[in-house]
Amino acid sequence: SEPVARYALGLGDDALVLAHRLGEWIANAPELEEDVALGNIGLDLLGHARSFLTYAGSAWGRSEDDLAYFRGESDYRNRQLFEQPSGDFAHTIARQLFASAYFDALYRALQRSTDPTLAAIAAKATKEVDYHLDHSVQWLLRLGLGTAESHRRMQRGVDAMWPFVGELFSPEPEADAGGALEGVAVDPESLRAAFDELVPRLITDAGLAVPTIPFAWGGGREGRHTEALGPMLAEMQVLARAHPGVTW
Amino acid sequence: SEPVARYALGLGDDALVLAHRLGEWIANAPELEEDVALGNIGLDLLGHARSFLTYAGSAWGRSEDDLAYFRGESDYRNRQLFEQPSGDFAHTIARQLFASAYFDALYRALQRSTDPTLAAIAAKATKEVDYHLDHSVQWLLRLGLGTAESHRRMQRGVDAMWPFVGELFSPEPEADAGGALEGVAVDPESLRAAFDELVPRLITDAGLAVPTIPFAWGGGREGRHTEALGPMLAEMQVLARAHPGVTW
Amino acid sequence: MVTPDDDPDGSGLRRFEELLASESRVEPTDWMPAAYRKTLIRQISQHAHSEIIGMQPEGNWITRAPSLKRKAILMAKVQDEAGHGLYLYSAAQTLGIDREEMFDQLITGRAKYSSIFNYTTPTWADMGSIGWLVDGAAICNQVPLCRASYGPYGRAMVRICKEESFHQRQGFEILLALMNGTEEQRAMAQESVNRWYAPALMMFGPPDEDSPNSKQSMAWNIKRFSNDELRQRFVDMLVPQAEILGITLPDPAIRWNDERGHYDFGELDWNEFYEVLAGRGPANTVRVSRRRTAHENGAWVREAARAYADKQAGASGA
Amino acid sequence: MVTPDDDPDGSGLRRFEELLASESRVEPTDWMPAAYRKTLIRQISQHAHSEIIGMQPEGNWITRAPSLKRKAILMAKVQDEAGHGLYLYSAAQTLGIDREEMFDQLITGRAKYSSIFNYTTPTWADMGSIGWLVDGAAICNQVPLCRASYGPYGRAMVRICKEESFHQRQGFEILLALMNGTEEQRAMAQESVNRWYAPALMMFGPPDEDSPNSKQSMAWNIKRFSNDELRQRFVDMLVPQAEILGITLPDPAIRWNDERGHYDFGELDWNEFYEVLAGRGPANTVRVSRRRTAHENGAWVREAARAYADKQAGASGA
Repeated sequence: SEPVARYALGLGDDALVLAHRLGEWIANAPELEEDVALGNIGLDLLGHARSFLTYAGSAWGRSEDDLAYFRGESDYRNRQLFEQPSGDFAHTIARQLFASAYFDALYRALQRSTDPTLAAIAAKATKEVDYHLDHSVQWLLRLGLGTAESHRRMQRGVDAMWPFVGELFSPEPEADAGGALEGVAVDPESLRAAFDELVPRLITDAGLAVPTIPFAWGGGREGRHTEALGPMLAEMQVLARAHPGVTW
Repeated sequence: SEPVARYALGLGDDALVLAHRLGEWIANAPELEEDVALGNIGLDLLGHARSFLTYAGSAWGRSEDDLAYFRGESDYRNRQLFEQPSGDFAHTIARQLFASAYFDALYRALQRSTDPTLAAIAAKATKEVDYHLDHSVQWLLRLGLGTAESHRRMQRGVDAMWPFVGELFSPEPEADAGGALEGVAVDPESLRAAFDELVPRLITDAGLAVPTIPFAWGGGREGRHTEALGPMLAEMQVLARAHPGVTW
Repeated sequence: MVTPDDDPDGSGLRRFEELLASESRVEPTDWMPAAYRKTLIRQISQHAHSEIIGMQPEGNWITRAPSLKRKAILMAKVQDEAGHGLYLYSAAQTLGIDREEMFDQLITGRAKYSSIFNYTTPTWADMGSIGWLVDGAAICNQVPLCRASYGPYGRAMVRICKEESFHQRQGFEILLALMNGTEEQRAMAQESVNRWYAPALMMFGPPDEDSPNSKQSMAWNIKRFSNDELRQRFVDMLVPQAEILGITLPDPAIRWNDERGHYDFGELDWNEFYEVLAGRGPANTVRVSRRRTAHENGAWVREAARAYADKQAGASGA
Repeated sequence: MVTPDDDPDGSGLRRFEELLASESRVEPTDWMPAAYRKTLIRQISQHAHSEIIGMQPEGNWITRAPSLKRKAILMAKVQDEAGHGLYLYSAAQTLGIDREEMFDQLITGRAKYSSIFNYTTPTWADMGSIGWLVDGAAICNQVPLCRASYGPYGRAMVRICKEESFHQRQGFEILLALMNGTEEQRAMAQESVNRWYAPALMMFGPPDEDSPNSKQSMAWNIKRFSNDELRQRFVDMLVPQAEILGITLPDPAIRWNDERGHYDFGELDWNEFYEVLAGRGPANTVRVSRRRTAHENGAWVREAARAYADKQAGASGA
């Protein structure tokens, strides 16, 4: 149905945009092991994105690539955290920590969706996200507790990504659609408790301060984005758009 | 004539691509004065680019914007130095030093072109490039002789841009076109002596080593570019290409 | 009245009051009340910060400007803003505060700047809206400041206002080109104006009854008109321009009031204003941290320049 | 024959020669001649460096891959290359050299890597050509190395070859999709193959008569076939695949020679090869400096990881 497709589109965009950002690290990471690790995480997320977008597109007769390459910025539905620039390694780890904690809670819950496709995608993704979260936590500790410089940078990273945490728990716009998502979608608000139990504790364990910075407005699910998304999409879509309608 | 238009196109692309790179610094410079200075230099170069491209386009019934926004990477004719990523401030200064020394010699000579349009553009540009060269030289000295860190970075910058210096003096492809550019175009080879007299001395005065790194192949004037140009054009052209044929 | 320590015979204060009464300028060497100095430092440095932070929402489109002419105009404009920041820091410096100190307040998030720059610029049309609405509102605010009692500030404003009105005209032209363009371009312009209209009106600050500091500033000849007066002036200016553009201002309550000789307009949602002011706007953190990152990444450059200058001074002194 | 110091009775050498004669593996704990060790270190580390540097020409298109499937395949491939680099560094480490030392040689420009990666990838079709031609040539080179006498190297090559042949197939598929596509796509594929064909053939090294080191490597069961033999094998493999693709190999001299049972092909321009080798290729400096920059920018991360590990070790030791 239309609301389910739109719900899947949002989830797909979250994963796609973050996967793209992680891809930017390849051949640029601080050590080869991280070229591999960030690539792995990016690949997993790209897999999730493709599953969600294919499912969403099936409602509209559009392929995953139609959706990924031929929508403009204001048609992208990802929450703003995922589009944030990769910054230095600490920024990336902070973004990934928040993202993975959110995905982890989300996909666990989504496995119980009454929509079998969404439940199946979530079941597969949960295992992968488990590893992603662990990866971020390990680095959070290393950087938070490592050297004075890494501590400073990790705090900066956490602070920079923090304003985009609040939006993760804002309602799905389709939730109002006459109950069509009842039992299908996860209410983001229901994920907040697990996140709030876990993430501040991790930050504290890493010797860092839990930010008191206010959350930004958000609005990614309504197509409102930060200034980071436009240039990212320009690069991502340039080749596909130069040759519309072809097969690669 | 066609060869003159193609010659002007190459000169226009040189200035345009470098102007775009300098624009990337705005709101990111090490101090406000440099936001202003790099913006000024970029604006001057953009002015030169517009003059050259307008002149080139007049031979083909195409506007400056047709040429800037609706040619792909392999149709861009700039020499590769100008498309190099801005890197840190020292990379930018090194790129600008080489560029300004080249432009300075080129435009001085081009003022004597038998083509009155080219001569007029060059006459105006010469004065501006004079200031650009001075700006780069001042920073070369400050960074080369400033601190150990700035010395190290300035040497890196000079080394990184050096491979692209050789191409500046390679022949214009149109020079073979049956003598059509005789008296119109400047033979790049004729600029080498002034460059070689000036630039290594400046580098040495700044306490830096003149690189012994070999020159890269080049080929920008034939549309062969380094990997830096494609993503740059993707961003530069994205909006114009999304709305072909309109007026802004 | 208690005479302050640095003005034991009260002659400074008398002269200061004479200057105000005669609409003359107070100059850096003149005696002035500590509160006047403090107010000016706060106001001028906030204005400078606004120029600096204001570079970003427009800087966002320099690399994507859709024509070379627009690219050139935009680069020049953003660069002008850096220049304005520099004049204003200089004006504030005459009051005895270092530029480094002010800049540090900015990049550590302790200083305020105009909340309007915490909005984002998702579309090209925002370059038009910022010019037309934001610079337009800024001009209404700033033209009276050209007569501000403090000399260096007033003189800086004269120069800035000249450039700002140029910028406003350019913004208007961007929107005009869009409104004369395709359906998509017109929609882009309208959507952008819908977003920027109310925030621009809020640039004049809260309604007069909620603006306690204004009265003192008016007495000191710093502020010349109340927030609501300026806001009215701005709306009166916008309405006919919107008609020329063929754009709809997103306030159905706008209509000419013959009795008042002004346009009536609707209530503003001040909650949004206070939300953004409190740091919950779309880009608060990003704006400050971008400039801080630029500053930190440039630390080695500034150190090198200082070290080189010291060596040169040492060499020429020897 | 002079017996080296670490093999006073010559028993090590005898055993080494027996292992070679029986086509068995030499293992890290076995005695081996210093020159054999040195040759292997050079070869394995150069191979590792090539994998690391080889990430860049393909990494260039990850952000612009034209479909999500291609994006995923490309990310996985570039990541495999990092993995190959890691296995190979491990294999080299068994010969008594540190990974840090090898990596330092790479990023300071003192170590060699395959010259092919100094070419650039201006078009998407280059992702096809690298897979089909460059990985294809690599496989021809590497399959015999699976039987290399040095155990850790041979075993690493087994794993690498499996993945490489997968990569080659993916490259072929990219070109096939382009050749089945529009006129523009076909032109893109052909133009790319025109650029990569000769450099790929040169990956086997200079003609046998100009390749003095090969003989010793063959005696040591490291190298199994001569440069020219491998090149011939590669051309024999390419020609029928090019026919399936409908792509023209840019060498008019290619024709079947019934007598030799092989395809004849034209002379290569070895000047170009030596130019690139000497650092005058399109991207020599860029490749090394990009990895060096990544390494330098990541120094604080590695230091933090070390400091944290030390603290953990200290805490658990206490």
